Amino acid sequence: QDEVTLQLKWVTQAQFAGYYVAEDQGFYDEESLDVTILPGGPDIAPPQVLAGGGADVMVDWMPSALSAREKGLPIVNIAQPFKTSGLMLTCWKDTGITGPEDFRGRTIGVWFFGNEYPFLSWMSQEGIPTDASDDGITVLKQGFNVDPLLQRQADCISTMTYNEYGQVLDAGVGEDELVNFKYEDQGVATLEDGLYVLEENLEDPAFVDKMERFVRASMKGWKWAEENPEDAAMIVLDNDETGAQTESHQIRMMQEIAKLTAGSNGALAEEDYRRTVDTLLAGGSDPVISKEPEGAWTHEITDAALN
Amino acid sequence: MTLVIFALVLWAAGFALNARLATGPAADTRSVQLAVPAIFGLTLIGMWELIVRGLDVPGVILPPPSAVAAAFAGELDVIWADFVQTFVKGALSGYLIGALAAFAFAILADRYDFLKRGLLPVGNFMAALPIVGTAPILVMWFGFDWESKSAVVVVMVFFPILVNTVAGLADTQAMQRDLMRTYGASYVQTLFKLRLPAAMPFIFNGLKISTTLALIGAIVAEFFGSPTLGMGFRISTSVGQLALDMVWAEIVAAALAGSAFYGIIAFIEKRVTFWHPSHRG
Amino acid sequence: MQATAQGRAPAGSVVEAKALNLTFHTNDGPVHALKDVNLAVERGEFVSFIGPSGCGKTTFLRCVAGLETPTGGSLSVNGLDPDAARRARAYGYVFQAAGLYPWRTIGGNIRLPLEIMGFSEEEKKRRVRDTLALVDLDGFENKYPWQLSGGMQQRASIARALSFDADLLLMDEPFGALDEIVRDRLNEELLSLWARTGKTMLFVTHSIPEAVYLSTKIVVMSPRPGRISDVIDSPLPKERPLDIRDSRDFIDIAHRVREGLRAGMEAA
Amino acid sequence: MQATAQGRAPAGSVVEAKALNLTFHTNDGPVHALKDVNLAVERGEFVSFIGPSGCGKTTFLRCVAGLETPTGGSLSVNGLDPDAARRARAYGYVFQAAGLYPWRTIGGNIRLPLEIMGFSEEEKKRRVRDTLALVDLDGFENKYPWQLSGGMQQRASIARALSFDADLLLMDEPFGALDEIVRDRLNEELLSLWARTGKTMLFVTHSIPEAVYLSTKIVVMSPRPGRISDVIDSPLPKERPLDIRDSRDFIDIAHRVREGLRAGMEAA
Amino acid sequence: MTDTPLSAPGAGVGRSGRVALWLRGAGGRIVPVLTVIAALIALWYVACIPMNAHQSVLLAERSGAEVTPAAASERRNMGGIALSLRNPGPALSAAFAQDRPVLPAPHQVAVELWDSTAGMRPTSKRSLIFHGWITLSATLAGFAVGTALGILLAVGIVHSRVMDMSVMPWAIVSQTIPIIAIAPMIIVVLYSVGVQGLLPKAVISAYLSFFPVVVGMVKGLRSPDAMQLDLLRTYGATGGQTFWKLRLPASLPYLFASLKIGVAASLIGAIVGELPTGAVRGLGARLLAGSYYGQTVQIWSALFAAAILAAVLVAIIAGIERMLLRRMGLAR
Ligand SMILES: Nc1ncnc2c1ncn2[C@@H]1O[C@H](COP(=O)(O)OP(=O)(O)OP(=O)(O)O)[C@@H](O)[C@H]1O
Ligand SMILES: Nc1ncnc2c1ncn2[C@@H]1O[C@H](COP(=O)(O)OP(=O)(O)OP(=O)(O)O)[C@@H](O)[C@H]1O
Ligand SMILES: Cc1ncc(C[n+]2csc(CCO)c2C)c(N)n1
Ligand SMILES: [Mg+2]
Ligand SMILES: [Mg+2]
Repeated sequence: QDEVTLQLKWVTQAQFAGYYVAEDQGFYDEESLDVTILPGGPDIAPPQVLAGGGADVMVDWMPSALSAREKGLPIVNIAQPFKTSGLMLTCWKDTGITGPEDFRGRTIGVWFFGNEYPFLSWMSQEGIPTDASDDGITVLKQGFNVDPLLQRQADCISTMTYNEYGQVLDAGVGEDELVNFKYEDQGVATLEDGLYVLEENLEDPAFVDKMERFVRASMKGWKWAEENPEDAAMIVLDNDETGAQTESHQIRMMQEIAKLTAGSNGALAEEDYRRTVDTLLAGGSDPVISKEPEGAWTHEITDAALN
Repeated sequence: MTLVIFALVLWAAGFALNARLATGPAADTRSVQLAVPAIFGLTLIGMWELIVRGLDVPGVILPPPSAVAAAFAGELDVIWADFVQTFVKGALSGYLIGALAAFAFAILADRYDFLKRGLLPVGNFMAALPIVGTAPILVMWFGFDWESKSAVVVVMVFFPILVNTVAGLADTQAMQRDLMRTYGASYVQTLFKLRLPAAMPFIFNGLKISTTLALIGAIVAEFFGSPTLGMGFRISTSVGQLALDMVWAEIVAAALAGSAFYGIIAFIEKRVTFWHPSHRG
Repeated sequence: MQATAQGRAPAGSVVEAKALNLTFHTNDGPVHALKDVNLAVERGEFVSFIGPSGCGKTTFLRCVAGLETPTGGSLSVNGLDPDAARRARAYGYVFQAAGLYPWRTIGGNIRLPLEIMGFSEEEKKRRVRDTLALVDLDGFENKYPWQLSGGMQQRASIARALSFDADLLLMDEPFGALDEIVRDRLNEELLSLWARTGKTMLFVTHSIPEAVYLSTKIVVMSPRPGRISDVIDSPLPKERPLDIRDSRDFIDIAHRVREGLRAGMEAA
Repeated sequence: MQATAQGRAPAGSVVEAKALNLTFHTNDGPVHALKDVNLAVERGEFVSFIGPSGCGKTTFLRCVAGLETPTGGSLSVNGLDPDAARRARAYGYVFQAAGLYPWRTIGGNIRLPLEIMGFSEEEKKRRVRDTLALVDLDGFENKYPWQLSGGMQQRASIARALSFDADLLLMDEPFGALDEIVRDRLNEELLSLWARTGKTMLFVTHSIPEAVYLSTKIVVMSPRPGRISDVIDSPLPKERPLDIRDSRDFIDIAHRVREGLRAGMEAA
Repeated sequence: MTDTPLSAPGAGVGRSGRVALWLRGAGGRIVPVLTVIAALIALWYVACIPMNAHQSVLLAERSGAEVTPAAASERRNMGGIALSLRNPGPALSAAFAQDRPVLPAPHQVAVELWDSTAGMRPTSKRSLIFHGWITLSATLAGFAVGTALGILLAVGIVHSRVMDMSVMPWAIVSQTIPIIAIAPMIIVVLYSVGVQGLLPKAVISAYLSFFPVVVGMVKGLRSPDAMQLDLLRTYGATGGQTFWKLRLPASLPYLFASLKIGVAASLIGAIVGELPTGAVRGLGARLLAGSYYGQTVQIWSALFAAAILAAVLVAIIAGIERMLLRRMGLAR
């Protein structure tokens, strides 16, 4: 059996169900793989772990990966199980916000730690400054939960369709009290939750072979999870060592995740990549990436794995 | 590899130089006492540079000091703004509020023995609540800006100062207290003319311990929510952006600020408690 | 109030103890520190208390000062009860160690009781100057205690007790920590100060020569329980050069004191 | 080595100082602690050093013990230089405070030097038992220092210095912290111990009666710079009851010592 | 509690007297502590009402009650106290039993603490004993390493002037570095050399605990006064003998004082170390996960579990200290 270490972007939850399912259902074993899944955390930067050799492959958002690439860490997208972005801004309806133009002068919660790029790109495309000036946005570094919205410390916060949005509803807020701005609808969606490896490793045929098997098994896991959301959620729950996740929350998350993975067979769609890069390059005076990336993705693995 | 060997040579040389200085005839002079730790620090920094280069450690794992210095110099305005947000607004205000509250409680606890016996054990227990747990709660209660950082700092510095002040207020000799009684002195007179001055060495001990706690507390609290500036914000964001040189530049700034804060309090202590045997020199 | 604050004694004894008893309750059981102590001290007397460690000398002085409450008998100071006398600032108290506050200069230490008793600024200045001169410490006003020798510190602590000019001085082994030579000199000075001011002195000591040299009356105490075993009136003249210690009279009294101490020890 | 370790003195003086000088260099400038000290101590003598604070008594004893290095003159102990004598364990040293280690029992404290000097287990036991008996502390072997009175602690510290049976005993104000009565008793005991063992004693004190009562020779010192101002040989008999202190001879010597001290003070 | 003074005649005489004395001594501490705790809990309950008011009122509205103001958006702009005052009934009735309260009531925390310790298998992932044990093992490992390092450094500092002059200032500077900033880096660096699990946390734990040990131990090793050192010189003792027979025993009280601070610091280190290690297991992970999903009751119970653990560790060290020092005759 070959050993593979996978570094997740965040803690164990249904967002990563495909990998846990593949492990649990023996899909990795079928491919003779011994996979270790490392959960992420608030201060773990997956690219750093990859660069340090602590993992073979990681789950990351493309803006963060491309930015790391430009910083001199050559990482390459080898597969893209998520087709659609789940990122959105959730605002109180009573603030009167109806479109991006109304963001001016508002306070908005944003995740940082490499997750801020989609928001910054979007705002610079809209031409709205984020420097707390009068006609700009006051940005808050959003913490782990949805409190800033509930406590009215922010007019809008970042949410994922599959996680934080549910938490807002759970807190007793009616959907009619909220307005959502999905990045997908605003045409600024960037690719989320792709699989990335170090470029130099791809020169090693044995590694490439290992990744082919890994992607194949993982995609099998994803498709299984899409079809059996409740069982997948339970598998995730079994793997959560904090004991903090609840069944209902994970089932709902799995159902939402299934919508995002639905359109993907694992191969990166070039038009999605294009849109991501354009969005990031359009960042006005302070773009996330300054030049067209080259070699930031490959179909080599998915071509071999999926055909 | 040669660079690594160089590093070891540098270490040996630095140590030999220090050994000579420290045991030499001028060992007690002010300049040598500054030079020895400086040489030690420079040796460490030199070794860091050489080893990082020699072993080709990726810059996203550990940048060489030269890169850190470049980031520090290049982003001085950013670092300054972060410093003002975290240190001046968050840490300093919290430190002042925490210290004043601790003094007030200490005087109360000193006055009412019942309170002292009840408050101190409970206080010790509360002080053991890990800030990484209390910080998110305080951020939730007090909002994202410096007020919540200030609150975290208050919680962190309150107990060390309280405990030390209470101990200090109790640290008068029976004879010194009896003297005041022979004068028929009132409680307030005894407090201001005897107990507070006698407590100063203890109070400053608490104040000194709290300097580093204050800065660390403010930085930690920023990890759990902040506006888009501050040292803690910059550190966590820069890690996410793999800008490790910036991370270390902020850490250096934090260490400088922390050491300077400590140094200033120690200096004031020397002025105020000049009479204490440990300062008479 | 200000009149009694100056401690002028009305007619009658300055200190009068009748059947005084004091028992401390400790973890090891009760300690009978003073038993049936009867004593009257008249104005202008110099009374020394001598006895082995633990015989209650300090305890008695503290009772007089109102720092300890007797558990039996009666005690009056200037005709008041000791606590009232304490609040009326009837006495100055000198402790064994100088006990100067290290954060105050010598002048500041002497000013301390004056500040507490609310003297005027001018008065404070005058009294500090005068008492410093009295104990021969002019010029040291702005030094800190630790910059002075032990003997000078002890002089400063006496000055501190003198500054507010109480009529009664209580001294608990004030020279215990000093060497014999310095002690000799301070004894001489204390005697002349007493002669000049006419204050009433209660003086605790461990040293037989010191007690004999200084006192008009020597109270010999013995321990377990602490009580008075002998009261010796000194026939020595008021004028006492240091040499007097080689005189027959002196040696006789000293002998009697030593015998008293021995007897007390054996009886206990 | 083991032979000299026992410290048996060869022919000649046990301690011999010639033109001894010692200057400390302090922040306030040099302090001339010993100036031109000449002294010879013969075997079996009991020599007391008396003088005001700061006259160099302790410094001289420390020089003899090899704890301080003279800056001029010569000093020999048992014919060796002091440092060699120290390493040969030629003397026992008793400090002012008992200085027993609180984490060791009385027995353990007495055993300390024996452990360090590598005595056999059996020998250690025997010596601890014997020295405890010598200072009248049998039965207290397993008590901790703080369970004993000050006087008993001081006896234990003397036992500690005696345990390895050096011929020379250096004592720096061993009874300074005790009260007069206890001190009297320990003086008597020390004298009888000295008579029984025939050791050579160098004894520092502040007390004139103590010095006169104990010594065969009294060295009077004076300060700034520290030097010997008088050496008095005592005519008192070897047998000395405590009463001897009221005798004419005693008073005369005491007077001479006091005069010597005065003269030294005035000269300084 | 009777108000007989401790010094009443006969107190402390004989065995029963001594027991009575002990009881009264303990009472002299327990009663004030309980009073303060009771006051704090009362305050806490009162604070729950305004803190949780928004949610309470919302729940009341859902169940059909009449609330003022009726508009949820209007309520959001009000303070908790004002809202409770205008809706006293709902605010009071629902304040102490919410699922995700802003401030959980004391009994909620207590129940959660009880349920997650005594109420389930210690091996369960939801058991605080399981998570406490994970954190404890890292704490103990880090504490052992930190203490050993601290003692070694202290011995070096006391015996070598070079070490004293060069290391001590940097040891102080090292404590001004925010650990939470370097903890993730330590973990990533150790990841990259293949070290995972307990050890990275222990390293952070050790980093926090070595400092108090160094400071206390240096003080302790230097505590013998000149006279005690001179005594050994008069015996011609070697450096080693001086260390074992004087410096080390003299330093023990100081060492224990530092160990008590050090073990608490170790625990903090282990918890901080758990945050970025993927927040997998341990009290730190519980804190984080609770906070990520807004489960305040869980946060508070993990918080208290950590403080209780710290108190227990400190108490154990204090117990060892008492035993050892008593055996050594240092405690009376
Ligand atoms: N606060 C106290 N509590 C309990 N016992 C006490 C207290 N103060 C003194 N004692 C005991 O009372 C007795 C008399 O003590 P006191 O201090 O008066 O003796 P003393 O004659 O002054 O002795 P010394 O010469 O040592 O100063 C002693 O046995 C002492 O232990
Ligand atoms: N280590 C030292 N460094 C500097 N000066 C010293 C040192 N030791 C002693 N002295 C000074 O040397 C002089 C003699 O001191 P020494 O201790 O020998 O006096 P002493 O006669 O023993 O006094 P005492 O009776 O107070 O013990 C004093 O002026 C003292 O201040
Ligand atoms: C402090 C902090 N908060 C949120 C994220 C971002 N994040 C990582 S995965 C994911 C999906 C939502 O569950 C999100 C939002 C972060 N990295 N750090
Ligand atoms: Mg006394
Ligand atoms: Mg001396």
